[in-house]
Amino acid sequence: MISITVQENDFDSGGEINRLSALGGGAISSFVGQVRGDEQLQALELEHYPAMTENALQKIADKASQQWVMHGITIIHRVGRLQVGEQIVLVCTCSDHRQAAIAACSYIMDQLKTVAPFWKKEIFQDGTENWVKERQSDLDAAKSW
Amino acid sequence: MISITVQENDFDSGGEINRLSALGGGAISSFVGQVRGDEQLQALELEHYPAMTENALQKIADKASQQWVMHGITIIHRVGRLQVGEQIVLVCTCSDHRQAAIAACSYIMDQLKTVAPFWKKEIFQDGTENWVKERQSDLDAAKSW
Amino acid sequence: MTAIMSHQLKIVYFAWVRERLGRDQDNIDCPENVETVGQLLEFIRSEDVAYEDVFADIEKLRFALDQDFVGLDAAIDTAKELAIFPPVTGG
Amino acid sequence: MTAIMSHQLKIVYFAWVRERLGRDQDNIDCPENVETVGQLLEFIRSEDVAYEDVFADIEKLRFALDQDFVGLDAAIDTAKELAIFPPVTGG
Repeated sequence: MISITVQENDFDSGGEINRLSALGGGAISSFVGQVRGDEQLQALELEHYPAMTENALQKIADKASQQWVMHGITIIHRVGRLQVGEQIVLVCTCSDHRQAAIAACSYIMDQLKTVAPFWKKEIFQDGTENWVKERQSDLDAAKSW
Repeated sequence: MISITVQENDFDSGGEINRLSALGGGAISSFVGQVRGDEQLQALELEHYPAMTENALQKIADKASQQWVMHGITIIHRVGRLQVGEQIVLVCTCSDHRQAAIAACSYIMDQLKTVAPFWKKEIFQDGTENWVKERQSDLDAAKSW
Repeated sequence: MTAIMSHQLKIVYFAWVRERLGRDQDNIDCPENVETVGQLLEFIRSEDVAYEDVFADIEKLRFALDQDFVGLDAAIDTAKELAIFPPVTGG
Repeated sequence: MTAIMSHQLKIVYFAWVRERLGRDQDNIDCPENVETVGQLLEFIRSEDVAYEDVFADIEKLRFALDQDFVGLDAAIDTAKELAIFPPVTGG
């Protein structure tokens, strides 16, 4: 059961975990990314490529399902303007075994960072803006699998 | 901020994630283990060593805090009789970086499986009982760090 | 009939590529002799100097053809949509 | 005064060790010549045959002295509580 959602609204991480728990796998791993209040950051503007995004996330989830035996995968990624402290992304995986659930969750986050068509613009308290640059550590992490 | 709880009652994974999110780290990883409905299993009886348990969990969390820069760690482990599908354990970690959060969460689960004084008895639908045996794969996982 | 063969291609822009160009898409007639993404970039730069600045450092750009990541040497063939954007930074 | 020196030690049992012994703890007088966990096991086996069966396969047992995991060669010293149990299986 793969569920992919791109939305402006916030999400309920506990509700999503419970939904995957209900599949009875026994091991549920999740990751939540939120807007970190670095320096004078006020908000992030999350842009995406609507025609491509869900398909790109689906492909990542499919690859995870091929690599590990999964009961379910949920990916929720928000777009639009997100204030410091707000949630950005949720990845939740359910498997019979904890190593599979945790590895799949980590794999999905690493791939998402490098192949899902999202872009972050930082908006600072003084009104200046900055498009976030790709990080070599993210590229390395994605290649490590 | 390390929070360790051993309790009979169920827990709210989403509430715990949100509590760590409020620390502002940006990356929150969590793992939930639940009673998997294997074969004719009806319930698990979770026994522990009250005088030792919280201290053992605290030591694991302390070691994780030394290895990775963490904002917070929450460990909740239930004891008593747990029906199939019920939650057993929650580990939730918050860091500035996803790799640290995920690695710490995985590390804590691996250590918990081998050094926290809990014992599981399987209770089957026909009334038979079986104390769960340790698994070599758990010992190997704990040593891999 | 000696009409020059061409096909309609939609180009979509994201993030700072979109901002610097001041628009989020173009619709162009892609001439038949433009076969790859790289050749298409050369073609549109020759058509409009506004692209010069944005496309100056091609290393900083990424491309998707009909919603699949491609490199500069990818054949455009019958694709309907080319996306041009900086490296992704979601998650 | 020629009293034999000894100290009170509480022994607690968990899981199938507790079930097979039919009780969750014992309070014993630990003689002075019993210095290690291993020696203590020998001593209590000699005192009560009920332990024979449960402690037969010592490889299957784990020990904690005052709530810290220890091996058979650990010195009991002034410890107040010894726990005897099978390998842990939580999580």
